[in-house]
Order: sequence, then C-alpha cells, then structure tokens
Amino acid sequence: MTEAWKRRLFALAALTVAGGALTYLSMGDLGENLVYYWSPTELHDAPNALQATVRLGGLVVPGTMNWDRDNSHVTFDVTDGNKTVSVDSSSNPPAMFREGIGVVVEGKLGGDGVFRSERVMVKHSNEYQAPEGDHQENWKSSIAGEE
Amino acid sequence: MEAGSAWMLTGPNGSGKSTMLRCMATSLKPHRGHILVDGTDLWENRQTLRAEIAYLGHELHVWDDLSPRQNLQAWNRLGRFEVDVDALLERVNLEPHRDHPVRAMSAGMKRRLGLARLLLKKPRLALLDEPFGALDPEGRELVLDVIRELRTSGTTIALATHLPRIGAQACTHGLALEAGQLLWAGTASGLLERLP
Amino acid sequence: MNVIRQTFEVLRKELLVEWRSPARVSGLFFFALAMLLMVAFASPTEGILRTQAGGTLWISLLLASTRSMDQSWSTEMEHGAAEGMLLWPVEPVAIYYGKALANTAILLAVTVAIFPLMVGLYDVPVRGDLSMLAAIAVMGCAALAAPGTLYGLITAQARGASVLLPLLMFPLVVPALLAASRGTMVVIEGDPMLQGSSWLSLLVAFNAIHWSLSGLFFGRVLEDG
Amino acid sequence: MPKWEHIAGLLGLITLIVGHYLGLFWAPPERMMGDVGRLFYVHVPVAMFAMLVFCVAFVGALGYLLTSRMEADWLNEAAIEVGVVMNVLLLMLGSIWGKPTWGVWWTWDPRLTSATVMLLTFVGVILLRQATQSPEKRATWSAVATVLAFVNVPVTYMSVKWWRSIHQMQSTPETVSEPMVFVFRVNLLAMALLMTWFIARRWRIAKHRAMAEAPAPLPPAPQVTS
Repeated sequence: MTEAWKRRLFALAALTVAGGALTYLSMGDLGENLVYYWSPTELHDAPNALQATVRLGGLVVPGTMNWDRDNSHVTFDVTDGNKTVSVDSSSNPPAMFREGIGVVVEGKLGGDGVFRSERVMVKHSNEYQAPEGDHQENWKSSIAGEE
Repeated sequence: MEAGSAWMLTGPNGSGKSTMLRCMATSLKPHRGHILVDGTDLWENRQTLRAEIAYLGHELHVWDDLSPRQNLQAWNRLGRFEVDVDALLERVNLEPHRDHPVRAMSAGMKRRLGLARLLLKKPRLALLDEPFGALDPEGRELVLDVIRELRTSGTTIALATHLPRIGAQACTHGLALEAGQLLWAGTASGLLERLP
Repeated sequence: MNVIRQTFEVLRKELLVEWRSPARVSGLFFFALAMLLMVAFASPTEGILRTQAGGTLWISLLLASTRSMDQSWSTEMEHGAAEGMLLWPVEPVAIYYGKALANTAILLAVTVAIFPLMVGLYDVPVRGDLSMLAAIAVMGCAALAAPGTLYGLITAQARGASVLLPLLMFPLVVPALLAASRGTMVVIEGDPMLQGSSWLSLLVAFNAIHWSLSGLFFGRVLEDG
Repeated sequence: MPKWEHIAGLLGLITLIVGHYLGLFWAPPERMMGDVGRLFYVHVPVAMFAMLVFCVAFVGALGYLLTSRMEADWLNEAAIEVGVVMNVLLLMLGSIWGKPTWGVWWTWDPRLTSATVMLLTFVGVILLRQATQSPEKRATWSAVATVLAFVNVPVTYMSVKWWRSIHQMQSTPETVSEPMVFVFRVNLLAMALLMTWFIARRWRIAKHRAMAEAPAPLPPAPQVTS
C-alpha cells in the first residue's frame, strides 16, 4: 500500500469515527437524559428528586392558575398529560404566561409534593399564527398592565 | 550529484545556502521550481525520501532535558536503527558527559551530539549546515573525518560553510552563491583558488 | 505496525522527559491546587463550594492543561526536535498520538493527586460510584488533551501564545467541561436523575470526534508550520 | 471593472427595507406574542444565515486544505468575519426576544449555550489569524481551526431537536400562517443578497491585502559560469 493510500485510509477512518460520534449524539439516548428540563412524570419517577435543583417543564393546567400580581406570587399546576405537579412560584412570570401555555420552572420539589420555584419561563411553540378574534387585544392589555 | 561526492556551498550571509539545504532536507517547501532526486520530485515523495536524507542544521533536533545517551537512544528507537549508542558517543568524544542533561552542555558539545545523531542514520544524502561552527580544532577534524567516512560508504554530502578552507579538505565540488543566485560552480580546489 | 510502534516510542520519550524534569508535573499540581484554594477564598459560603466542586475541579484542570500544552511544545521547539522527528521520518500521526497520550497521562496524574485534596478541603461527600469517577477522570483528561495538543503546536509558533491557546481551547472544550463537571457532581452528590452514564457517553463521543479529527489535521499543521 | 456584488448589495438593501416594512406594518401580529412576534422576521433569517455563512467558511477551509489555493483561504477569512457579526446579532436579537416571551434575557439552555460556543470558537479563529504572520501558516491553521469549530454548527442547529430545550423547534411553512411565511421569505431573500455582498466585499479586501504583502518576484536566473 502506498503512502498516499495509507493517508486516505486514515482520513476515511478518522472521518468515520468523528461522523459516527456525531450520529451517536443525535441518535443515542443522550437527548432523553441530558435535558434542560424534566417532565412531571420523570420528576415523580426519579428516586432522589427531593434534593436537587431541577427544571420542570409542561403545560399550565387550565383553571388552576392563581396569580397574585401585587405580591409576585403565583400558583398553578403543571402537567404532561400523565402526571401533574403543583407549582408555587415567588416571582412574576412573563407577560405571555397564561393557562394552557408551556412553561419551564426552576426550583426544588418539597416534601409536601409542591414544587417551589423562583423562576418561571414561558416556552413558546414553533407556531406563528395570525390572531383569531380579540385574542390580540387581550394580549396588548396584559402587556400594558405589566409595564 | 553522483554518489559519494561532496559539495561545498559558500557565500555571504543571506545568500541562500541554508535555505537551499533546508529545501533539500524537505524542511521547507520550495516556493518555485522543483528538486529532483533520481528523476522524481523530492517534495512530492518526501515521506519515503526522508528516510534517506540526514540533516544537521542550526537546530540540533535534540531534547534539552534528556542526556546525550537518552537522546540518541530515543532517535535510535524512533528510526528503528540498531546502532550501538555508547560506541557512537565515544566516537564523538561525549562519553564523559553521556548522562548529564543536554541543557548543561556547551555549544561545542551540543554540536558533537548533533553530529552523532546524524551518524545514527545511514543516509544516501547528508546535509550539513555550518558543521564547523562552535567547534574546536579537534572537533573540526572530527567533522572532516565523518564526511570522509560517509563518502566512502557512498553517501553524497552537501555542506554549507563560511569556512571554505576547512571544508575543501573533504569536499570534491564547490558552489558559490550570492543573493539566491548561483555565481560559480566547479571543483572545491578551484573554488579556493578563486577566493580572495 | 510501524505507526503504532512509533506512537509508543514518542510516548515513551515524552514520559522520560517528564521523569527527568518533574518540575512540570509538580508545577501543574500546585497550579491546580492554588486554583482550588483561590476559589475557596473567593466563595461566600462553604455550601457553595460543595455544590460547585465538580465545576471548580475541572476549571482548575482546564487552566492547568493550557499551561501543560504550552510547555509540552516549548520543550519540543527549543532545538527543533519536532521538525527533527518529522524529517527522521516519524509519522506525524504517531507524533500527535504519542504526545496527546502523554499529555493525557500527565493531566490524569494531576487529577489523581488533586481530587482527594478537593474532597478534604471542600468537605465534599462522595456518595456515588468510584469506578464511574475514574472513567470520567480518564475521559475528561483525554478530552482536554486532544484539542490541546493540536492547538498547543499552533500557538507555540504564533504571537502571544499564552493568551491565544486558552482562547482557542476554552470554547472548543465546553461540551467536555460540561460533561466532566456534571459527571463528577453526579458521583459526589449521588445521581437523582440517573444521568451519570449519559454524561460519560457525551465525553466518549467528544473524545471520538476530537481524537480522530485532530490526528487527521496534525500532520498538515506540523508540515506547514 | 464593475463589481457584480454591488448589484446584489443594492437589491439586498431594497429588499431589506421592503421586508421590514412588511414585517412591521403589513403582517398581522402573532396570536400569542403580538407585536413582539415580529422579531421572527429578523431573528430567524439572521440565525439561518449565521449558520449558513459558517458553512461557507467551512467550505473555504476544506478548499484550502485540499487544494492549498489562497482564494479558498480568503473565502474562509471573509465568511468567518461576516459569520461572527451575524452570530453576535443573533444572540442579541434572541435575548431581546427572550425577555418578553420566556421571561428572561438569558438562560443556559442547549440552544443558547451552543450558539454562544459557536460565536466564541469562531472569534478564536479570527484571533489566531491575527496572531500569525506567514500567509501559508495562517491559512493552514485557520482552516484546521475552522473545521474543528464547525463541528459545533450542526450541533447548534439540531440542539432543539436532540435535547429538550426552552427554545422552540425549527418552524416549517406548516407551522407558520400564510402571510407570515411570505414576509419571512422576503426577509430571507434580503439576507441572502446582503450576505453575498458582504462576503464578496470582504473576500476582495482579503485578496488586496494578500497582494500587498506578497514578496516581489525574483529576477530571472543569470547564466552560470564555470
């Protein structure tokens, strides 16, 4: 085998290994485990969930939201369709926060099963739609109330 | 250049002696033109031809923290040469210093180590850049001896020096360079006659 | 095969150099230790130290590794030995893997020395699996050494090498730093979400990418340098 | 000599003005986000072209590694600088968008983290270029550093799919309503034209610099006397 061919073979092998590793990153179980936030089901199933500061993500269950704007206090339930976790947050969520929307909250699960959080973030979907009816007016007034 | 011949390059500083040797050693890629070895391009085939070229330049290619013996052993193993390192050290008169780190040695001693390293390889072409620098008269004799010995074993030599009178004692041909141009080519003794 | 034998010889030579001048490894050790102490002095409470232990450990090692890569190539450049190996000829791939393996071993030695000290100084519990810790240490050190050895060669020849190497290396090793720190925390604090093996696989994938690509490009960098 | 890229640049500027007018005044506000949703027409094209421009830099790097032609190195240099500007813009716009929608300027989620790492790696390549004098060394080193930095670009793009992230997944024409898609495409076209202009201009600067620092050619070799 000539030098040039050895070189090409090595290049091929190196690229295969690197490509394989990238493929593994995309296909492997990493995506499921190394996540930015946990679902309520995963939080329920985790053996030692009580100790760690984690992020919890899901949808706000309609009818459970209780927002005391003056005292920056809000409670709501978060669900993934399977399990539900009650959240108690001591900070005001952003203006887009509403019932039925996706949220990510950061905090700790207490012994009483309530997730205490200091940060509520809203997760927007990848859908961009023109408003239907008076939705937009609501939104504008909520922004105005916030600022 | 026929096998066993020795070519001496002279010329003022900056005339291109070192650059030419570095190109021949495949340490530099020629910007223009080609160097042909047995009709094939040197740079294109550098991976195989490097095994047959030995080069002693301004850089000695040694590790400062290792002793001369460890240096030579490392190069010996890397090249898979089976040379008796201790005998080689004796040959270049480094035997008494063989276990001290290179860092502590004088410039002349280091040169001798560089020469020993050159001798590990059995090259077809040996390139020496200012081999007499930093050496005492005894050391210069040693270099001339080494050149003669290499020539008898069929090695071609190219040597750059600003001490042509010493170099001519072991060289067959002479070349004079100036500002990157070849001024004169002929025999080594012929070159000496033309020098002021 | 010739390349493997040459890799081994380069590695052997590197370790011999370290053995003859142990100042480099001990310097790295004290550098990393000083980092741990400085972070401790700068932290408001000891609780923070405990929760940050994994990150602090790997930041210390990362900073120490940039020093290490610098020195690894400066000894090589001092008398042109790197070029000497290229012309000898030693396969560039063998030079790279030999040096990268040696750098991994050196970092690993520092890690082994520094970890128990951190456990003591930061009052860190070790709840998790020690074999997992060993695997993360090996993979983490390898992940720092692979790009470091390549970029060390580049920056050793560029202006302002001591600043440039961290600037090039830091962003590149972010995934490895993240995985090694979190993985170490998992061993320290226990594993509430069973993430340990995932962090380890991320490290393995990172190593696979960088050990192969750096090896591929090293020859070109050495030849043109 | 007329420079073709100026035509692209001019068209790009016009399209940009039209696209922004459409985005700000003509398109309907987004159902959930209202007027803030109009950032969609800037943030997403900038994000797409930041990554695409880095792909161009990658092509330049590969081109240099395979052919050793300086033209490829100039392309690498041009695209990296343009890409870094786009990447900074991307992070700033994303941050501005994040505050009213998510509620935070910044959070260390996989997409945001990888986009930041992308910026830092390519800034590293620029610094490396500046620290190197020899054109050949600069070209080789920066090509190698570009390829290694580029590994992160697909990771950034895929991060929202591979990891659960607060950042939404890539939108498709199916997830965006009709008039919005149209306005988006106008802005995308504007960005494409502008990027062509920027890269071509920067490539020419690189070329002129290389010409200026190239050594004068050697005089012809005289006859040898012997």
